[in-house]
Amino acid sequence: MYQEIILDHYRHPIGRITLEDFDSEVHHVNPTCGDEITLRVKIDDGVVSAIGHQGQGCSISQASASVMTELLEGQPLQRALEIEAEFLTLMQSKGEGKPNEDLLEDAVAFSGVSKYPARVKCALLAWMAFKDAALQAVAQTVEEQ
Amino acid sequence: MYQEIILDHYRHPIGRITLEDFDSEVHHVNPTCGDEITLRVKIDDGVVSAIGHQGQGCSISQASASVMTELLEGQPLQRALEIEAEFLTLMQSKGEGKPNEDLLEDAVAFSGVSKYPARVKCALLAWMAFKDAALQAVAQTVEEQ
Amino acid sequence: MSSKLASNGTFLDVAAIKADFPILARTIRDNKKLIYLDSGATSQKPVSVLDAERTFYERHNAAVHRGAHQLGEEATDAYEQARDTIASFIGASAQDIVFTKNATEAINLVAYSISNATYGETPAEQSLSLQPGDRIVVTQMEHHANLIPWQELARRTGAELAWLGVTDEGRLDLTDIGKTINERTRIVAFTHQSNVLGTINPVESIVKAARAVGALVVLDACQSVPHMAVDVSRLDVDFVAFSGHKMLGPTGIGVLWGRRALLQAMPPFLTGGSMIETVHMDRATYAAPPQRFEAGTPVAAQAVGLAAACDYLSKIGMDSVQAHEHSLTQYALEGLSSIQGLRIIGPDTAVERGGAISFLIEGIHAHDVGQVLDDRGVEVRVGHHCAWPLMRAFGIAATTRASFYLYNDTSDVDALVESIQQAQKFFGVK
Amino acid sequence: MSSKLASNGTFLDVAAIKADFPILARTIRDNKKLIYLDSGATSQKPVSVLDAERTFYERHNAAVHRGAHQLGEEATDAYEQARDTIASFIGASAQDIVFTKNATEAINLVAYSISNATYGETPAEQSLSLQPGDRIVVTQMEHHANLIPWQELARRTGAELAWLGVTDEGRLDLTDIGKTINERTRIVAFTHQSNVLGTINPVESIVKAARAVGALVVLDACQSVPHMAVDVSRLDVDFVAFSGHKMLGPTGIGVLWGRRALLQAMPPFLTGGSMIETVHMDRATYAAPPQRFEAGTPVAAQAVGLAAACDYLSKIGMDSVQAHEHSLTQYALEGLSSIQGLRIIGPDTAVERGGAISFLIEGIHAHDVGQVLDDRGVEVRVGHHCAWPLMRAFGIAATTRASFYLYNDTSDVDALVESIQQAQKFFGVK
Ligand SMILES: Cc1ncc(COP(=O)(O)O)c(C=O)c1O
Ligand SMILES: Cc1ncc(COP(=O)(O)O)c(C=O)c1O
Repeated sequence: MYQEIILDHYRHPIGRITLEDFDSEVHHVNPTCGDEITLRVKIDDGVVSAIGHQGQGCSISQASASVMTELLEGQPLQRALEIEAEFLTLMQSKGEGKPNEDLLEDAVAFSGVSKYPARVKCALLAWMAFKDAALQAVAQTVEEQ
Repeated sequence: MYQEIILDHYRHPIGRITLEDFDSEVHHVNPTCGDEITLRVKIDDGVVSAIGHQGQGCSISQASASVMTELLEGQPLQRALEIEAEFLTLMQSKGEGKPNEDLLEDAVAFSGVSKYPARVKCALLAWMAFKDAALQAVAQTVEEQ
Repeated sequence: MSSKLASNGTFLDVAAIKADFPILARTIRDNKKLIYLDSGATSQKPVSVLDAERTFYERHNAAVHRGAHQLGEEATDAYEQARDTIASFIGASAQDIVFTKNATEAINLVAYSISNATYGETPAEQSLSLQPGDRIVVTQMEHHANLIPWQELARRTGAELAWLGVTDEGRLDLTDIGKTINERTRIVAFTHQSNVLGTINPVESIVKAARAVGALVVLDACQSVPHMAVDVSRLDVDFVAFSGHKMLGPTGIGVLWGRRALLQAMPPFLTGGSMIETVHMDRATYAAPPQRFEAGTPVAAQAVGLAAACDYLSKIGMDSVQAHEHSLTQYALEGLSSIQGLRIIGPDTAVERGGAISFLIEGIHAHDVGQVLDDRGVEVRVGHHCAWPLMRAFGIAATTRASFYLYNDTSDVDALVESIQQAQKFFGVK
Repeated sequence: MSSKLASNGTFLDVAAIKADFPILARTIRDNKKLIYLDSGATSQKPVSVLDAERTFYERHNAAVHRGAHQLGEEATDAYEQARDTIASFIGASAQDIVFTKNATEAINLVAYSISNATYGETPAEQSLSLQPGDRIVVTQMEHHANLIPWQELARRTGAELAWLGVTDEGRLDLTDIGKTINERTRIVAFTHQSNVLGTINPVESIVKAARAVGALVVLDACQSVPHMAVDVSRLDVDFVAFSGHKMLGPTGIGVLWGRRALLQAMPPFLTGGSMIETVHMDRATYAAPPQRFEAGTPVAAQAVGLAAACDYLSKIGMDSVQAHEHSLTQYALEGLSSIQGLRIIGPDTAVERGGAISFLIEGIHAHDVGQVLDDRGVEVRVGHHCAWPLMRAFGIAATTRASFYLYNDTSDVDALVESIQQAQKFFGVK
């Protein structure tokens, strides 16, 4: 479970900043353990231009937020959501999933986590927050038009 | 359980009348089966001068009301309550009780009923009603004095 | 288990089934064979159900949804897999069923949640609340469990309670349904199958009347889910409640199925651990259903046991169970009708009726009938069957009720008929 | 069972006890011996409890309090004898204890009954009701189960919620108790022993403050009844709630003890069958306690199982159980304190404290600690332990908690200490 990549990201997280310029902010909580994340996202012309996250959590949730930021920043939103869906499928695979390495890159390191149901929520915390924030950002843009 | 005495009293109940002259009336229900009794009692100078009961119920509850009426009418209230207490003890004895025949007379026929917990309440219905009515009658007399 | 499928006409192979139920091998009183005809009150349990509960305790027991350790994961898996199995059994999604301790709690859950909606903060919540003048409709044949919670809800909210009556044959009287279920009606609660009369109610007609005025429909399925295939996705009702112990499962578990949008809008009932989203000293927010309605340590081993019961029934097939009981009911109605002085309370044919048969014996109180039968090993229920107002409607105090399940056969019915005749002899009414 | 009495000092003969718990023979992950240190969440079950439940189903199963037949009598006897046994276990009379599905329901029962008193018809009922401005006092160390029901009761009645704080050592801060429990205080609800900190609270002082203003006292005894002799007749509180599953009993049963006069005055909570006196279509009257509070088919097999658990504990003796756990706690506190970077949240001596020990490891999140421990077979709980506000009071998100019971010994503690040190190595914080 504790792949070296995960521990690396845990120790040196990417995107653990407070974005000043953002389109939406969400706050998600894992009710079973109290872990929290505040995530801001900036979408420009349908591209995820920036993600920033703050909060507290275990190595899995922290590393997952970091890996996610690295993966999704700069992606077209459409593709970012595809990656998110793929990650979700992997996490729900109970250790049986064959990850799509092209899509997931470093995030394949989380395969092992899917064997531990109680930790799946940790790995998903940031991703669910991102999805939520991105959809809010889009909805907002539509409204403004 | 169905002693001949019980069946006799069931077929030819004593006191199954509506007393016109009475000190108190109570209505008791057995909530597990819906059986009911309306019982009136007249107490004169500390003596149970009359009991009348109406209602519906099984052979045990009907016979018990009948036997009780026969036993208690004419008794000093004090002694009537002693008999009631003795009957209660017998009913709660789970088939192990040695009934006091001097006190209980025909009512000893109910010994067998005490082995059937679900029927004990049937046998007690009239007796509980009597006790309640008698105490109300006494309380009332005290109040009037 | 194919050996248990219908072998002679519509009957199941009861001998094979009986062998799965340890209690049916015991005797009653002075060595009388046990003839259990009280499954309407509670059913007996097959070995597979007892084994499932025990294995849970011996191998996987831990706090469900709370432990991050392996035992906790296994316990959570067992619990949630049980939810899947039980949901499938009634054609539902797992996320739409809530575990309670019995059907009574399930119905109270709905009534209290609606009552709490009065204090709701969101419009969705408030739209569920009742106002004085609103109406709740029940029927005269309800079990106390599907009557008193509505009386109390009416009392708390100022709503009024109205009800559909019962005909002499023990069917719902729907003549004035349009008047009873009127414009102000917000909730219609009724039983799928009467636990006293055996009557199967016309769900469709009642739902139609309820839908016409926008009322919610609560179905008490305590006597239907154990005895016939029930598919909540086809019933078009809003809530369905039933108990595990009447369908071969353990005591201590009931199920509430609810329409998803409703469950999502409803405020919680019991509050505490495992149903929260966030908690501060002075306020809390709540998890999504079904967790929102499962406060505290859940009835985990019981869910596992009930799932095993569903598996047992599914293997035999609910249609086969129903066909078996239908044939048995037909047989019993014939046998009972042949007894002079016996009056059936409820439909006297097997059409649209299940295997709960209530009756009176002229000249013998139900308690006395039950006693004589018990002395012969025949276990039936006597009394008002928690449907006291129904007794009043018929002008009676109590009935004797025989009720069947998949482990009963015609010889059990024969024993019933014979014992009733014995009782008549004993009390000299024949 | 004398072989299980303290044989070396205050310790029980754990090897003999372990043999009674089938699950303790299993392994975790890759063949690691199971070291179960999560009894604070739920306890494991001895064979005698599993056998008692099974025998009930195999021999005596029938509807309790409803059947007049022999099986019904036997089931009722088993259920009511269980009530006797469980009541005696806490020094109570059988008629003063109510069975629920868990402690959470027991506490909700009190809160909802008080809320229903608002609609009460008798003066006795009404005197229980709360008015806006009335106060409910809890503490900052409550389990959600003893916090949210009171938040909701406050919301329904307009009463205000106040609370006693917690000191840095994890004791209740009673400095301002007279201000917090003020004249308007009607209910004081607090835990006997914290499930997070292990702290045993000074019941007497709090009761004194509550009595001084005429407030009712509700004691959450979930973590005390399983671990020490509790005699309700001596505590001078009004209600005591606990769960069966934390004291070697089955899931699906909780207990509420109430002062008799209060139970008698209280309106019902759940309504339905078996809790009634008479029922009409539009109204009902209710049975005396405890039946009034046990609507529907009861948790019969679970009561029988819990009685067997009480018997098991009584044979060993609750004082011996407490002494054993006390010694183990002392041993564990020493062992844990020797670990650099480990901070205990809660009292760091075994004085007035039970065997739930929460701690933080510098640089490692509780989840990660738990994971490494689980990989080694050591099952502890991580998270907020359903006491989220307490976490906030300490400015933390989660702790790791080890909790002991009579089947744990010093070798289990040694494994805990070693595994923590391994986790520190793994995460490079040491
Ligand atoms: C102190 C305390 N109170 C209440 C509860 C709730 O108990 P249950 O979940 O069995 O209802 C628990 C256990 O979870 C507890 O530890
Ligand atoms: C029709 C009906 N509704 C409700 C109930 C209540 O079920 P339970 O007692 O399991 O809550 C029963 C059985 O007692 C029933 O037969």
